[in-house]
This record gives sequence, structure tokens and C-alpha cells, in this order.
Amino acid sequence: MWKPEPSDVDLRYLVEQDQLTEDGLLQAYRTMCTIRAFEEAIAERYAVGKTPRFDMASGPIRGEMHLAVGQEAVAVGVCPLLEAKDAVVSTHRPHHHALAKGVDPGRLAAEIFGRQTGLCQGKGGHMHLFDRELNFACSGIVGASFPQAAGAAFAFRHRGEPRVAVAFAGEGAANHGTFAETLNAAVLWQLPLVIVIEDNLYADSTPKWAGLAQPHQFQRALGYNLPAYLVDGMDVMDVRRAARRAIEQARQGRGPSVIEAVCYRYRGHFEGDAEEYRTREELERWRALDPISRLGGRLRRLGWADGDRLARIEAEARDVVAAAVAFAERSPLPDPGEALTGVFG
Amino acid sequence: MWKPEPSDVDLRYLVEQDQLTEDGLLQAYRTMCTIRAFEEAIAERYAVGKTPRFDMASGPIRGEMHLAVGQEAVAVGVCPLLEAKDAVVSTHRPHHHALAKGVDPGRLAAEIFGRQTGLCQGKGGHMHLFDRELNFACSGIVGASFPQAAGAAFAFRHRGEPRVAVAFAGEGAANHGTFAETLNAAVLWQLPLVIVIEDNLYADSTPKWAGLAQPHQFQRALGYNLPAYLVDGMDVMDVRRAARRAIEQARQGRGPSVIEAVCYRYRGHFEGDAEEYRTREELERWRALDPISRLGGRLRRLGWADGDRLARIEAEARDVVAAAVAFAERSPLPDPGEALTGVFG
Amino acid sequence: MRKLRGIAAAIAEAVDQEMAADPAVVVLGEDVTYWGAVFGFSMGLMQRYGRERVVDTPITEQTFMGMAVGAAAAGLRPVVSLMFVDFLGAGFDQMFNHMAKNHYMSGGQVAMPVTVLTAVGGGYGDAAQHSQVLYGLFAHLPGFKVVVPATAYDAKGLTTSALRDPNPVLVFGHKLLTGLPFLPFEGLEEEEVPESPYTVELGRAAVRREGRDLTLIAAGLMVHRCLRAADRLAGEGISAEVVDVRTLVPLDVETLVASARRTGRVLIVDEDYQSYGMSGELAFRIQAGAFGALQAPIRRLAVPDVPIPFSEPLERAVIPSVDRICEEARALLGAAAAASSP
Amino acid sequence: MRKLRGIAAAIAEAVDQEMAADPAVVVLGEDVTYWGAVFGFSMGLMQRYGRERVVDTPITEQTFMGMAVGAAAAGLRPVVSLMFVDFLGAGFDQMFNHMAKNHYMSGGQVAMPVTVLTAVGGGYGDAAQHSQVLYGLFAHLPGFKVVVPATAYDAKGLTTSALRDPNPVLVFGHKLLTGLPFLPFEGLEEEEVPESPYTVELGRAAVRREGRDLTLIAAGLMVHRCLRAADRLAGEGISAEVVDVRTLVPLDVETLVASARRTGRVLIVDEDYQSYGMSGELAFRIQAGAFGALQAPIRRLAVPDVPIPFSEPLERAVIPSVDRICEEARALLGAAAAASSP
Ligand SMILES: Cc1ncc(C[n+]2csc(CCOP(=O)(O)OP(=O)(O)O)c2C)c(N)n1
Ligand SMILES: Cc1ncc(C[n+]2csc(CCOP(=O)(O)OP(=O)(O)O)c2C)c(N)n1
Ligand SMILES: [Mg+2]
Ligand SMILES: [Mg+2]
Repeated sequence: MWKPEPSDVDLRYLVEQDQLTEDGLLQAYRTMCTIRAFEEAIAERYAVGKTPRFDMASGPIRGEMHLAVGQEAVAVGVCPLLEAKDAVVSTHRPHHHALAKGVDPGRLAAEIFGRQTGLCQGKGGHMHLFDRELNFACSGIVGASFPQAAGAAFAFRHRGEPRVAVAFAGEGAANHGTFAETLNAAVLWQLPLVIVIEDNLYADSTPKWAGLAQPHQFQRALGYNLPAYLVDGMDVMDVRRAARRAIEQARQGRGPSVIEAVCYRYRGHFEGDAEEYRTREELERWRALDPISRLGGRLRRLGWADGDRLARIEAEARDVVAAAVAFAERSPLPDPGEALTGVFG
Repeated sequence: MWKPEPSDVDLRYLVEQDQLTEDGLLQAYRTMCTIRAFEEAIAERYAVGKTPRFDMASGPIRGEMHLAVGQEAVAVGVCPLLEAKDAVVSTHRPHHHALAKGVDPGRLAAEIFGRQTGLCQGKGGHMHLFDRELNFACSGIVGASFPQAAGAAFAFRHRGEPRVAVAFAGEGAANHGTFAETLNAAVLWQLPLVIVIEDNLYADSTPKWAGLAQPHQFQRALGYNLPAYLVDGMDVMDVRRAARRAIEQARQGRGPSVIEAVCYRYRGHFEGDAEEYRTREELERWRALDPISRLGGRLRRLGWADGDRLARIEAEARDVVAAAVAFAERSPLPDPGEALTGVFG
Repeated sequence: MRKLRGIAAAIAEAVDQEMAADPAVVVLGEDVTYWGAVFGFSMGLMQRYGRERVVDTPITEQTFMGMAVGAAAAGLRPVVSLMFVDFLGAGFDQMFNHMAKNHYMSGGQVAMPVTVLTAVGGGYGDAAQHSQVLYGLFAHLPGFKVVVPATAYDAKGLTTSALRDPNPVLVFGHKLLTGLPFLPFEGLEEEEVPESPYTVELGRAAVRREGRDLTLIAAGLMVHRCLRAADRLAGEGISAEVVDVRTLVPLDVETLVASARRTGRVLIVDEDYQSYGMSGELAFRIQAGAFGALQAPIRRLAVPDVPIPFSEPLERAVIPSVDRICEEARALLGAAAAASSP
Repeated sequence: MRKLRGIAAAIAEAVDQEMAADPAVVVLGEDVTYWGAVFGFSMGLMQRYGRERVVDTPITEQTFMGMAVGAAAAGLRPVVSLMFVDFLGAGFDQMFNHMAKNHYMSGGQVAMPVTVLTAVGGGYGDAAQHSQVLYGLFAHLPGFKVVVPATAYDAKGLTTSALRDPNPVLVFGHKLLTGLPFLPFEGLEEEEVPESPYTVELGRAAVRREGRDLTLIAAGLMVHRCLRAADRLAGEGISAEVVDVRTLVPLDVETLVASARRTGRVLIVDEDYQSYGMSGELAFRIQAGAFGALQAPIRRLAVPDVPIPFSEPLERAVIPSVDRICEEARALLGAAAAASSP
């Protein structure tokens, strides 16, 4: 909305500058499509059993459900630059980060469905996804991701390992004191930390103007003497440009950064949200900036894909998701006795 | 240390610009002397019963004791500009703020001695001083003053009253998330709030470099779009200049400010502190900037006082304090049965 | 008289009426405007009183709780929403070290008329960080009054008492009693609730059903599960008394003890974690007051000291159900008066 | 064998030895370097391991607790100082919603080997925000192990167990047991404590003194006050058994019940707030396990649900003393087996 779409000449220049390849951009397209398909599939299954009355407790998926349709570019601009050994700590809205970090869609879906085969054997649920192999974690408590990612970064630095930790958080979460505390800690100890603020303009029903004294969080980060990038969160290339610098800087032991990515969630805060707090027109304006079709357009302009190829990728993504959901749905529920195990290790 | 002492010409210019009067400056001198005498008297009485072994639990004053000798200019640069109706929320080091706000030295001392005649009838103690008439409160929990002062400011603004709230806090406390959260709230709602950070270079045994990623907290405040002043906390005139602007701005409904006053505590963090974490030389360097003798020198240069007059004021201050301590010491201890009353009102 | 379904509308009405009566009442918290604090406790108030008195706060629990402390000391009567009780950890210091203590520490000078409205409980799949009850934590800390309404009538009357109280009062509203359309509802379907303001005194338990063979003691949602269990047990010839604690602080020990003395057998049902919480406290009070009259050890059924798991069969396994209450009740009646394991 | 006085040196030695053995152990917290975390639990460690492994943090409890969570998940074994337990409110969310739950919520994937060292208790004039005990809060929340050492021997052995445990363990060290020169000392004057590392198993109470007429149950400082009371009572011909709980979680119910069965009379002495805490929980367990054997209602002596007041006579009135323990013990023996008020 606020960044001009690059001309053909500039697009080629950016691609070169950022060392973007055909494979890389197609892979980004694919991952964004997978996330979109995943979130939409979850939305559809979540709705099962919830009509005529929307009852959070019925149907195959219970409880709150926070989806990230529209925010794909933020996850995909950041996570594919990470390795498995790098840590990501996410939020109550974690699926896109998980998928972009490489979490298996089947085990992710199974957790969301509360199945034994889920990432956490059904104990965690959609806001509490953990994948130890991929160093992925999240939390349903707003503001909790900052210090936990800083702790992982502390461990990496402490052992002299070239690993990076990323904290994702919403623009609402960044009002929480843990953001400021973590900035101080990260700069003080020069932690290999990247904080990514997903600024989707709303925290629940609360528009940014009602919760934030300023237009953007990144301005606050500047007060802590660290690089802070404000990027177009609907443009995966723009997110990636900042993320590459920030992650390299962290990996090389040159300290933390903040990235604020302005984006928009197309769906409600959670499923079932009546969205009284925003207008249909606003949503349509943001949809016009859709990160997937925007990248698709660029792939075409670069001559790296035509409509068929993009449609094929989308179809493949839907297949992957369908298989994941099918896996989840045919997986068994955990045995009730499991509830009493595992408090202590 | 880092601000030049004004020449005679500049001194007169500053006095005029800041509308300082002979009476006003002498009163500031007096209050600083009272605070100094008070803190030194408490130190002396606190030491009673604590030799040969320093045992926090013995003697007429028990528990921790945080004194503010050296920091008088911060309290006296701010509080005399306030009225009784204005609120002050202070910290674990609250005596100088209380006295500068006008709290009765006798009832203050009596509380510190745990007497029935104390501000809180002996229930509060030195870190929990409350004077409802003067809208004075404090807390032993670091970082707790910010939101409470913001709450008072919220109430004032809500009722349209031209009242101001002041939060005092240490530079260590300003690392706490409540500082950032309160800045956001204060700017968001344009609260009549002044945050005064008493930057005495140490938080307990922890030097600023080990806790703060940057030299000063005020830089962070700038990131929140509000005026932030860095002042010489050993110079009551410098503190007062910023405080006057900040308080006026708040009272006129033009929003909050931050003042960071760099100062030094001459005594340990608490009484009994062995001070392994700093050098004697450093202390001596700061003592050379003593706020009381510095103001005394200026009063002389202005021709508003000679050595005799200053000595008389000091003696009077000591008398006031002696009377306060005597009042405390002859006051009865509360009845044990009182312990069980007053949980609920 | 008009009928209400659920505690959410009842709580919101109490707040509304107190706001109408006293301009010092303001509402603070996350999403208290459009969303009525998510669980409806401030529904409709923004429309009526505007954003100046119904204030959406940033997501900063420590700060808005601290602001409530400061504002209350300065003469307002804040009603603060802690959206889910699970979020207490982000603002606990201002709650337990200041809100709860400033009146005492100030020697009675500083009043602290703050009401905290918070949503509690599980049973709808919201997992370990959004399903807790945790009233035991607050009840342990001096300076809080702890209110757990089970009916719409009580919810309104107790909330009105809370707002008029000069002390911090926490109202724990169970999500499955709110009556909101997006959640299961286990409360009373049709309840007569006076439209005009009224109070229900804090510190009085209610005997919801009289019985002879044993006493079931509970709060909030569990009162209703106990009533259903009592119905079922009645079909088996077992007469269960059901006592609704209503307020954990102040606690109506007399009513609990009197019931225990009458029936001689007590089962405490609690949706909070089992250990070091409500069930232990009530057991202490009852054994102290009804020692000779007890025919069997007091039993309890609570969340067995595990986080609330997400998956439905797991969640069902840990939150006390009507089935489990019946089982425990039968076991209590079957048990000899001799020792049994806890 | 070398003698130690107080728990501070013992705890610091345990941490020292585990740091020597495992480079993954790091110490985080306020003033953990020069000041040894104020109450000595990290004394000497900076000198030995440097500031890279003994890290003074900014005053940001939520953040350094959260960092411990993240660092533990990434393979460190953080020892975190919560300087006074009273400050928990500034970091509670990371503690109870993450540190305590991530292992469970992750289906057992994420280990959480964090040890929290914290100082508790009053009796030296530090008032309402620096004198609390609060182990009851943590014991109520699933996922924490709760350790309350009363002796230097236990302090070292339990702390070593804590550091080797893959779970979050909280060690509550009473200030009046530290043996630091600036505080009163009520522990054992001369204790034999092995220099080489050893563990004391979590979950085992200790019978500190055998007796026939009644059982005194306590933790931490109160164990010593109970022992002194038992001495005095012995002079009156009353034979009191003293049981040291040692760990609230896991709780050694068997030892408590066995003692209650032997003596038939139980007095629980607790420096935490009275209601909804340790005393209730222990009473529940004991009445459940020793029902028929109890000759009188279980009694308790605890802080009577008030904040700790500053002034000495007030403070003395609320923290259980040897005098008051003796009085309660006598009352317990005098009491008929019939009902008595709590
Ligand atoms: C400490 C805490 N307070 C409140 C909540 C309730 N809550 C869940 S999501 C949310 C809004 C978060 O907004 P933002 O950080 O912008 O993330 P977004 O939902 O927009 O992705 C709130 C208030 C919570 N989970 N934790
Ligand atoms: C939440 C909390 N954490 C830790 C402490 C212990 N503590 C008391 S004073 C202090 C240092 C405060 O430093 P600063 O804010 O700079 O104030 P100063 O003592 O220098 O005036 C600390 C860590 C506390 N009281 N509260
Ligand atoms: Mg948002
Ligand atoms: Mg300081």
C-alpha cells in the first residue's frame, strides 16, 4: 500500500541485489500457497459442527483458532533463511511460522485436531506447538515469545554456536513490557536475536490507534541502539531483504535486530470473530496487495513462471495440505490416561 | 561533572530565566539540608544496636534501609513545584521525595521507627510510606511506581482536574517493562504524568554498564514521542528547570514528559552495604559536585546568603530533624492486636 | 420479572447500573469496548458510556493493573478486566503486592475499591494457557475478596457488592456459565433476575439442594455439575446436599460445617488444581468444625495437578465431570469410616 | 568432616560443584556476582566462573525467567535467582505458564532443567513486600517441584538434586537460616556437611524428633521453631514429634500420615499465609490417610491472612513463634476429640 511496486527494471535490480533465484522465489511461492491452503483447510474443518450455532467446543477442532491468511509473506520472508538448528518462538497465531520453518504439515494438523500423532501428542493444541528437532516453539500468552527467543539466543552465544533465534510477535504484543526488556537484554549481551513484529493493525478488536501511542513499534526499537527495519509485510521480497541482513548480522555475532512487517489478516482475530471493529472496504484494499498474487505477478514479469505453472504449484500445495489433514483425521485420539503423564520429565 | 558551572553572568541569566527568587532558592537549600540531616540521622539511629555485628534485625530501626544522601537535588528540583493535590509515587528509596513533597518529618521518622504515630501506624515501614493528604505513596517493588502514578494521572485527566502525577524511579527500575508500558500509556492518553528517573549509576551492586545497554534511559523515552530531558541531578537548578516545563506541560493538559537526572548516592545501596562494586575515588569525585554546597556557593555568588546564613539554615534543619527523631523515639509502639486489623477497609 | 440466561449479561448489568449511579466507576482492560471483554462482562457499556469511561488498554496487564491501583487511590472506582485469569502472571505484582496490600500497609489511609472481572475455566478445548481457574492463588493472598458466582442472580448481586466494596474484589466468571452463544452453557436456562440493582452479600454460601447422605461442596461451574450428579444419585437412592461456596474470601465456614455435620460425609469438587488450593482449605475448615460428626474422610475431586491438555479425551479426563462426581460420591458412601487413601 | 553454619554456603557449594561438573550450568539473576544474589546462594561463583557464566541481569524478572525457559529448551541448565520470592509477580507468567508447562504441553519434547533459588521469610523487619514465603502459590501450580530446606545438609543435597533434575525446581531458602552475618540465625549452629557432592532425594520428609503425644509438621525456619517448642514441651512432660516436610512437591504423604497415626494429634506450623495454602493441603492428606487414628481435629498455626506488618510487635504477632507453637500444642492436647473451631 505504501511501497511502490517495482518497475520491471527495478524488479530485476532487486532480484540481483538480493540474490534471488528462480528456484528460491518459486519455493517462496509454494510455501506461501501451502500456508494459505493450510489455513483455509483448517478454517473449513474448524467450521464443521459449528452451524447453525457457532459453538467453540463442538466439531473436530475445538477451542480458539487464530489463522494467518494474508500474513504469509512475513513467515516466508524470514523462516526459509533459517536452518533447523536456529530457533523460532512464535505466538498464538503460529501456523504460518511453523510451516515456513519446515514443520511437517501432517503432524501440525494432527496437533490442531488433538490427535496422538500430533507434534505434542494432542496435549499442546494450536497455540502450543513445539517441534524440538526444528527448534520451534510458541505460546498463547501475548508478549511471551520475546524473552524465550532471547534465552535461546543467549544459549547459542554462550556456547559460541553460529545459531540465530527469532521471536515473532504482533504489534499489540510489542506494547508489552517484555518487548522493551528483551531489547535491552539483546543489545546488552549482543544476542543473535531477530525480533519480527507482525504489524497487522489490530490486536484482537483493538485497532492500533487505540493501543499504540505511535504509528509503529520499530521507532521504539531505534531508541535501543539496534537496527530496526520497517518493511512491507505484504511483499515477501521486502521482508526477506531485511531478514537476510538481520539474520546474517546475528549469525556473525554482530547483535540483534528488529523487523516490523506491516501486514493484514484477512480473517477475524479468531474464527467466529464478527469483526465489528473494521470495515469490509479496508479488507478489500488490503486484499489488493495479496502477497501471493503479488509474488505471482513478479514471477511472471521475470519470466520464471506462467499462469499454468503457478496454478500447478497452488494445486500441489492444496494436495500437500489435503494429505496432512487426512493424516490428522485418520489419526487416533490419545488415550485419556495420557492426560496424567508427562508433567515432569 | 558533565555540565559546566555557570559563570556569574550566566548564573544571573539562569536565575532570571527560571524565575528563581532568593526565597525560593533559600527554601530549596533548606529542604536539601533537611533531607541530608534526616538521612544522616536515620543512618546514625539505624546503626544503634548493630555493632559489633551488623544485624539487620536489631536496634531501634529494623529491616533494610535505603538512604538518599547525595540525591537531594532530584527531589528538591521537582517536588516543591507540586501542590498537595498532586500525586507522587516513589520507590524503595523514598525519604527525600517524601520530605520534599512536604510530608511531616516527625510522622515520617515515626513510621521508620515502627511507631503508632507513624504515617502508617507502623504497618508500612520505610519502603511503604503513604500520606493520603499529600497524595504521596511508594513501593518496595522496583518498577511499580510508573503505572501507579499513571493511574493517578488517569484519574486527574478523567475528571478534568489540573493535577499532575509524578513517578520517581531509579535507572535500574527503568529497565523494567513497566517503564516502557507506562510511556506508551502516558503518550496514548496524554496523561498529566512526569516520570523522573534518578540515575545514580547503580542498581544495587550492579553498575549501569552491566544492566543498561545504553548510557541513558532518556534515549528510550524519545522513541515514544515525548519530551525527555537529561539533567544534572547534582544541580537543583538544572533539575528544576526541566521539572518546571514538564509539570506545566502536564498541568495544562499537554501530556507527559520524562526527566532523567544523573546523580550519585554517597552511601551504600542500603545501610550495611560493603560497596565492593565501586571505588572510593569515584565517590570522592562525585562528592565534589555536592548539590548542597553547590547551591550554597551560588547563593553566595548571588549575594543572597553568606556563610553564616547558610550555617544557620543547616543548623535549623538539624533541629527540625532532631525534633522529628525525638518525636519518633518517644512515640509508643503499636499494640500487637493492631496487626490483625485493616486488611480490608 | 425478566429472565436472564447466564452470568455475562448479569455481570454487565451490575457494572452498568453502578456506572450510571457513580461517575467514578470506569472500566479498563483489553477489548472491553467492541468485544465486551470477550466474555461479555462489559457488553454494551461502551455504547452507553463511551470510550472515556470504557477504555481499551494496550496488552500490558502489569500497567493497567497498576493504573487501577493508582486511580483507585486517587478516587476512581476502576473495574478492570483480566480477560482470562490465565494472564494474571503478566500483572500479578501490581495485584498481590499493591492492590491487595496498600490499604493495610498505609495504615488504612488508602482505599482500594477495585473490581477485577476475569473469565475462568476449561471444557471447550482452549488448552493449558486459557483454561485455568486459579482462584486458589488469589484466595491465598491476603487483601483480596474472591467471588465465584454460579448463577445469574448471584452474578449480578455479587458483582454489585464487589463494585460497592471499598476493597479489591475479584469476580471469577466461568466461561461455560456466561450464556454467550459461542460457548457451551451449563448454567440455569431461565433465571429470574431483578432488573433493579440489588446486592448479594459477600461471605454467604448457599445450600443449593438439601440432602441427607453426603454433602457436595463446589463453586462456579462445578455447582451445576454437582447438582446434576445429585439428580442422578437421587435416582440411585442417594440423597446429596449441594453447597455453593459463592465466595472463597470471605468464606462462610458455618454453612459448610453445618452441612457436614448434618450429612457426616463431604466431597469437595473443584475445577482448580487439586493440591494447595481450595479443596485443602475447605477440608481443613470442615474437619476442624465437624470433627466428631464426620463418618468418613473428606474426599475431593479436582484437576489432578496437571496442566489442562488440549485434546478432548485428555481434557475430559482431568476436569471433574458429572460421572466422576457420582463415582466419588458412591465411593465416599461405600468407604468405611476408617482411613482411605487421598 | 567440615562443619557449615547455615544454608547459604551449602546452596552455593552445590551450585559450584554442579557448575564445575557441567558447563551447561549458568547462573542468572540480579546481583548474583558481587552480592551472591544478596542472600548468598551464588556467593563466590563469579570469582570462580566469571561473568560469562554468572550473569547479573537487568531488573526484569519476566525477561530473565523467560530467558531461562528459552535457554533451557536450547540445552543450558540455568540456575535463576529470584532475589526475594516477593518479586515473583514481576515474572510469574514465564514461570507458571511456560517454565512449568512447556514440558507437558510439548508432549514431553522440551526439557526444562531450571533451578530457581529464592529467599523467603520475615522476622527481621522487612515488611509486607520483602517478608513473604509464598511456596503455597508455586506448590498449587502443576509443573514445579518445591523444595524448602531446613538444614545446611539438606540445602546442599536438595539443591544438587534440583540442579540435576530435568524439571523446574524452586528452592526456597529462608533468610533466617542463611547463616549470613547481617541476619539473625535460627538454624543449627554446627552441621556436618560433606564437601563432596551428594544428593538428598526430593519427596522425602524427615522425622526430626520422635514423639508420642502429637506431631508438629513444618518446613524451613518453622522446623527449628517446632524443635525448640518440642524441647520446651518436653519439659512439661509433652512428647512432640517433629516432621520436616522438606519438599512440598513432591509431597511425602506417607511419612506425614504415619506420624499422625502414631500420635493421633497434628499441629501444622506454616510461615506462609494461612488460608488456601500448605496447612490446608497437609490437613487434607492427613485426614484422608489417618482418619480413624486422629484423636482431635488437626490444628494449624500460620500467618493469619494479613500482610506482614513492619513494626516489630506487629510482625511478632503474625509470624508463628515458639511461644505460640507451644500454646497451640497444649490446646491441641487439651482439646476434646470433639469439634473445635479452626
Ligand atoms: C498476556 C496476555 N494478555 C492478553 C491475551 C489475549 N490476547 C490474545 S491475542 C491478543 C491480541 C494480540 O495482538 P497482536 O499481538 O497484535 O497479535 P495478532 O493477534 O494481531 O496476530 C490478545 C489481547 C493473551 N493471550 N495474553
Ligand atoms: C521487582 C523487583 N526486583 C528486584 C528488587 C530488588 N531491588 C531493590 S532496589 C534494587 C535496585 C534498584 O536500582 P535503581 O532502580 O537504580 O534504584 P536505586 O536503588 O539506585 O535508587 C533492586 C534490584 C525489587 N525490590 N523489586
Ligand atoms: Mg496484531
Ligand atoms: Mg540506581
